[in-house]
Amino acid sequence: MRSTVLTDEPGQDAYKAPNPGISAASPRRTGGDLVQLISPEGERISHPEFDLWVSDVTDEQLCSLYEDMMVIRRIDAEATALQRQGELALWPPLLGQEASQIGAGRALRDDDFVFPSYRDNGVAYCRGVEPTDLVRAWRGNASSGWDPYRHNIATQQIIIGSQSLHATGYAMGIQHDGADSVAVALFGDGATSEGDVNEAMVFAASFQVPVVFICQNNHWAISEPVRIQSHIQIADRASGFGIPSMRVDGNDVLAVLAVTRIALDRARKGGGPTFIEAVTYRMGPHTTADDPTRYRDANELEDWAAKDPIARLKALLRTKGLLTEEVEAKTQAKADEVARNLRAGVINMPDPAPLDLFKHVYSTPNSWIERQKDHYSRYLESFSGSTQEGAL
Amino acid sequence: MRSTVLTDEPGQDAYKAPNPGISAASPRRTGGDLVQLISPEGERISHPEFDLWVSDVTDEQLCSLYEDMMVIRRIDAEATALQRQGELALWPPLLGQEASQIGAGRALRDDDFVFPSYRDNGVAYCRGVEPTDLVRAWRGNASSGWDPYRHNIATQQIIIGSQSLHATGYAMGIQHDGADSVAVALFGDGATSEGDVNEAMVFAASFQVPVVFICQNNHWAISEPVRIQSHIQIADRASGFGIPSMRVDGNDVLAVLAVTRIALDRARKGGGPTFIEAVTYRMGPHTTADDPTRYRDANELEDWAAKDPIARLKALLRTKGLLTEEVEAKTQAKADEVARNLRAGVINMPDPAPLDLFKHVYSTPNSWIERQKDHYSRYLESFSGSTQEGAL
Amino acid sequence: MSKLTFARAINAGLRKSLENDPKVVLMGEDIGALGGVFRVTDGLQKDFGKHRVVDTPLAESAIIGTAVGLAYRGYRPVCEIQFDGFIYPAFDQIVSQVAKMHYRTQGRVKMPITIRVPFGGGIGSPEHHSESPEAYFTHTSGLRVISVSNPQDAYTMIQQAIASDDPVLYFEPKRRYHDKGEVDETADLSTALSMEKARVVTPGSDVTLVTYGPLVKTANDAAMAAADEGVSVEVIDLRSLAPIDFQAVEASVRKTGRLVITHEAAQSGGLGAEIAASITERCFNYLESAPVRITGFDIPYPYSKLEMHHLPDLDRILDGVDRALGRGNSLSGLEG
Amino acid sequence: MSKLTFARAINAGLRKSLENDPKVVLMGEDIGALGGVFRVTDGLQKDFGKHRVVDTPLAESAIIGTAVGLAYRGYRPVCEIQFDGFIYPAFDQIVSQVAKMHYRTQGRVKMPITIRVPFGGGIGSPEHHSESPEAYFTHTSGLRVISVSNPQDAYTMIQQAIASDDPVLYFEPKRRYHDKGEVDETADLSTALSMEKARVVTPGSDVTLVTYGPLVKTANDAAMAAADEGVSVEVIDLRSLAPIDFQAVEASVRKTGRLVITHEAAQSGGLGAEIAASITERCFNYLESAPVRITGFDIPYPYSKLEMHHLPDLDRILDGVDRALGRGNSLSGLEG
Ligand SMILES: Cc1ncc(C[n+]2csc(CCOP(=O)(O)OP(=O)(O)O)c2C)c(N)n1
Ligand SMILES: Cc1ncc(C[n+]2csc(CCOP(=O)(O)OP(=O)(O)O)c2C)c(N)n1
Ligand SMILES: [Mg+2]
Ligand SMILES: [Mg+2]
Repeated sequence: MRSTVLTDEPGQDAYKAPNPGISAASPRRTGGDLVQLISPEGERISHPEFDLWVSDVTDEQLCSLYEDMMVIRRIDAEATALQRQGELALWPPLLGQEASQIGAGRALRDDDFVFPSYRDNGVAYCRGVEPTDLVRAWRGNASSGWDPYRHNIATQQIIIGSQSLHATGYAMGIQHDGADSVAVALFGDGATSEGDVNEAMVFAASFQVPVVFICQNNHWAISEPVRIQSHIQIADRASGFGIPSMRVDGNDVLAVLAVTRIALDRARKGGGPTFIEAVTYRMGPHTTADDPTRYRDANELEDWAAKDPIARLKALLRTKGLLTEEVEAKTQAKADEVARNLRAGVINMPDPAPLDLFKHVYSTPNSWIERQKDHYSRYLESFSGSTQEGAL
Repeated sequence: MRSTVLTDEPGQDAYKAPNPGISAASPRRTGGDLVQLISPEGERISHPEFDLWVSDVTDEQLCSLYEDMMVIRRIDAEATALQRQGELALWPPLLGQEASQIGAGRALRDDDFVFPSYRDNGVAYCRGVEPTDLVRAWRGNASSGWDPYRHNIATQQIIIGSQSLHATGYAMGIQHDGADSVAVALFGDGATSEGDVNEAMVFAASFQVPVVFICQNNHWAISEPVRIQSHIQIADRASGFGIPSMRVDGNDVLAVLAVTRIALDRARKGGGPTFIEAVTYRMGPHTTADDPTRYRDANELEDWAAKDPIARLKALLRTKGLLTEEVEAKTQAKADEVARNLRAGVINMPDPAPLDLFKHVYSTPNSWIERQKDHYSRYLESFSGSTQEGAL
Repeated sequence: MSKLTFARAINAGLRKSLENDPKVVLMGEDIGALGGVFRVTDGLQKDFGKHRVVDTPLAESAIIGTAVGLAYRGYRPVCEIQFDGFIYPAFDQIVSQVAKMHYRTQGRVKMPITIRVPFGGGIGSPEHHSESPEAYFTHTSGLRVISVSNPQDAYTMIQQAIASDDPVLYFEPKRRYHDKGEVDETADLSTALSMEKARVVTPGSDVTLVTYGPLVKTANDAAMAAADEGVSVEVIDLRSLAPIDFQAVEASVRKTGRLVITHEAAQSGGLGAEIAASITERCFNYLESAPVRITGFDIPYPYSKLEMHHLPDLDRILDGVDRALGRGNSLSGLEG
Repeated sequence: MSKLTFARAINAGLRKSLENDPKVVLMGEDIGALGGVFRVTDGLQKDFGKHRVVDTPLAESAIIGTAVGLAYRGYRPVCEIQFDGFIYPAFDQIVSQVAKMHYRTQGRVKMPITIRVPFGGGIGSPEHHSESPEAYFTHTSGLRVISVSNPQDAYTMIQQAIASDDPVLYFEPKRRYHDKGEVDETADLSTALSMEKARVVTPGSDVTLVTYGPLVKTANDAAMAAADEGVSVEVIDLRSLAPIDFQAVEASVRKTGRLVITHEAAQSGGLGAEIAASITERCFNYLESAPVRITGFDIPYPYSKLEMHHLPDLDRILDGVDRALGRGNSLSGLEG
């Protein structure tokens, strides 16, 4: 595995060896090599082994990956704009992580099941979630936007790392069913510090269940650089649990596709869990409420802009003569249309009704809820005929 | 590091490599070699590196380690007997783990601070805790037996793994103080699955604080063999956090002494945390309430009896001509005396007074507690003069 | 009808659920070969296999968190938390995931998870083994919480809990595990009393005494002792702690005008507070005296030599009954 | 005197504590360069260094667990939990360690840990960012729990909390962070009102209205509106939630005979239950009507478009006042 290695890793200090002269086992690095199939300049780097896993990717499919990344970036930008305009309460941009999310999302089979975090809108898009449904919760119209069973993707998790356990449990279910689908957990670099993510690896390894952990190391957990979570590479965490890991250039959509397919294939064949670290960068703020100028250097952002995942694929397409005017126009049109629909969907979204408050707390009737609902509806009715009626 | 490796590891399955043909980084084993300085037959195995760390151990000190192990085994046996006789409510025997505990305990400096679990009575003994104080909580006379600041050892933790974080925090304090003492966390193999232990490693590695994690892998967590927690060696867990680890024969008191000293020395010199796996065996039940015949094979116990930590040291002493009648008699006398005192201490332990209930809930007066105490003392007084008086 | 201990009754109920529904999976620490530290799952792994009765690694958050994933996949996990005091590492998964998933997904994802918790004191255990954490969960919207007081209910209600599409915390009074009682294993579940309903276990007319779990037996004993003194105590076993069957309590208090509540958990913010407040709201005009709470003190669970002072017993309950009745009691003469 | 926002007042109090005691250490997620997501720790890392204002890895259990170790070593850690809904992963460390260590060690080991928690709703946030988990902690013996309602108290009480040898949960009403108020930064801490004491913030004679944290402002507004209708409402800001200063509430209720309690947390098992129960116990004969609770519903905190229906507001509080007074209200004519 001799793929090019990204040179600058601003977030990661080299591990400092303990006192010399002491022969105690020192931590070895695994996954130190970064899988890369497209260079930052857009050159296709061939690799005898990983190439096998993307050899079926036709030119057309390359263009389609490009379209996905363009569309999701556009959705992201539109949602950010909608937030700025007061139409959404908050939005967590994925800008810069398009290759990680589309590469992972497009590797999946329909019957795989994804447990995403709040930032994984690109993966949700790949699962067929409607863009309007992506923002429903961020507008405050619902606590989640879609039916997990319709798209085989859970709702977005906000409690950091929690979903890693859900994915592992789901994979226990898959194993129990004797099925060959896979559960996928998505989380960030910060999440690797949470007990839950580590416990998930314990369970996944103990039961050897078909789960893939995909950690998008975007170098930041809000204002904290990844070196606060770990001085060594995130991918190395997995080996201590007996879980093989791969470290991939998360801004290289082909490489992410390849390693995700490898991990999924291993899981399907009974090979157990795999951990993937997709090394990428959060180019935007943590959320629209965040101000990254308070904690990070503009230079760092510039460095990473040079490794932009879309620019990279674009360059490759250009070299391959695939970036025709027609493709550009079609992609643009698709992105425009999706953005238009998203905007329209948001603006026309009906507000929830007050008594929706009490829906779905339980799946069966509950005396406490019924009573409170009854009282609150009487309360609302008590305003009827008064001047405040219109307010309801 | 070519010390002999214990051949049979009943609790640990070999790690199964993932699908062949996939070149993804597979977990490497670190700490795979078991540090051993005394063979199960009692031969001194010389090792150029580790020998250095025990070269100061005189014959006299070897005898003293022997005495410690004999005494603590005797305390353990006496406490077990006291429990059987109804004098203690419960007791968690350490039988078989004497070398791990005395080796670790005797490596410490007075100003180091230990955070032990319920089973670490041997370490507490090394810290100078009175045997009677060791059993106070198990009799139900107090929630803990000693003053942590008097012996620089915290009270015994029951919530599995919790103390690993306390040790790490204490080490943060040491670092902050610029001191060169070390915090030590002791826990079992089962504990490595808890989120807290993993988070402790995250913090310890992030801040590079002077903490040593000592995991006594006694092959069982109540009824669960260690392979349920991990298919790979426990010591390997640490490397994924960037923490060096050592794996030591936990039934070899000299080897445990050596590796603990190495880890302490590294911590004192600013080298950060170290993880030690002491491979040993719980020869008794989990606690006196447990019945291991329900879940484990008698053969396994036999195998491990052949590696008994005390028998091993005894054999070495015999070979070295140190096991004189005098030493035997002195050791026996000491053990007898300690056991006698323990028994007397237990039997003469005064019962707590009812209103002790309300002591120390807070360190400053608290209106709720005062009121409840007042009410309860009135309640108790309400029986005065009645036939039930004697019952108070 | 057979005479079973509490522990065997739960075991029989679990067995029935495992037999009836292939989606039922048991998981926890030491529940396999050992059969759990209280033997409640004795023999089940042997009979249903390691895939249905799963010894998990030692991590409570993961036990509940993976149960959430299993529920997502259509399973009905039954998780054992070994002792009350070990449920806290799983608190986040219970409160933020198990309790909220159905609401979060607008009813699309059900969480038919049962969490079995041996709880309460009185068995001479060290720290963390005698807690009564039920109020943390009854204050958590989205959970159902039940507690059982006799082998028959234990047998029936564990099956009801498992069959429920909502998550259920099932609190087992560990000091009663060895108590025996008649259990009808043939009874039809569909006609059994709903698990939301309380039950009058001793009828009476002077004072209503409300409790649940381990103290139902103590409360009945107290009622008998009171009867000897000519006081008629109506004992209600709540069975469901969330929601509480306030109608049942209300009906009783309208009759008696007096209420005593007893539980082992600390007084402040315990279930007694909710019951006293709700019943005062619902039948203020019927109350002859303030509801009385006889509970554990606001202290960490004490070491075992003192636990009998912490735990409400017959005498303390009777003192509370006297207070409710305005008869001489330990606080007579005290204001406020 | 200076006019400070709530957030700046806490900041100033933290700064004072850092200055006065070298053992004070702040720890949490994003509290350094960012100054916390609410900027409460703004500038403190710059001024006191990375060793005293520590950005920790993302793990709440570890934040509290290492604080326990630091306290063992003689430090006074002040931990920030970023939002209310993220305290649950630390629940075990708080309940089993922080709360019990002093009792466990018979007073030998003190736990002077302050846990700062921005809490409550009303800021249009997504799930887990608007919770009111205080009742979980007030039910946990060994903890002190306080909540502040104005910049002056925020400033003073954060220092009192840090100076306390007992662990303190310090709940900050996040929706009030930008509210301004006079703060006397020179006031002598030793003469300040004890943090165990409640305060009458609006005197009145007809009804006692008890609350804390974010709703104190709302309650005062309600009292003003009631005054317009000729009803005199006495508003009490509890300040301390554990222990509650029941003497203060009692004194008021003996005067008014009527009690309304309001909080954002769910009703069942919320603080309102404890207050209603305790006050009924303490002044049953003075009560003219049942204590009324105006609270959040027994539902998970709802998505933000509905949160104004969940949160008690002026109108709902006035409806409760009417109920306490037996005047026409939304439940008039309903029985029980
Ligand atoms: C348990 C918990 N603690 C804290 C937070 C607040 N928080 C939200 S996002 C975040 C940083 C997450 O970083 P990372 O895991 O790297 O994911 P990223 O945001 O970079 O995608 C934090 C601390 C939370 N949501 N949940
Ligand atoms: C959080 C928590 N969960 C469960 C338990 C119950 N329990 C007590 S000891 C034990 C096994 C611990 O095994 P290990 O860590 O290997 O230590 P050992 O007992 O072998 O010394 C368990 C599950 C507990 N005390 N704390
Ligand atoms: Mg990140
Ligand atoms: Mg063990």
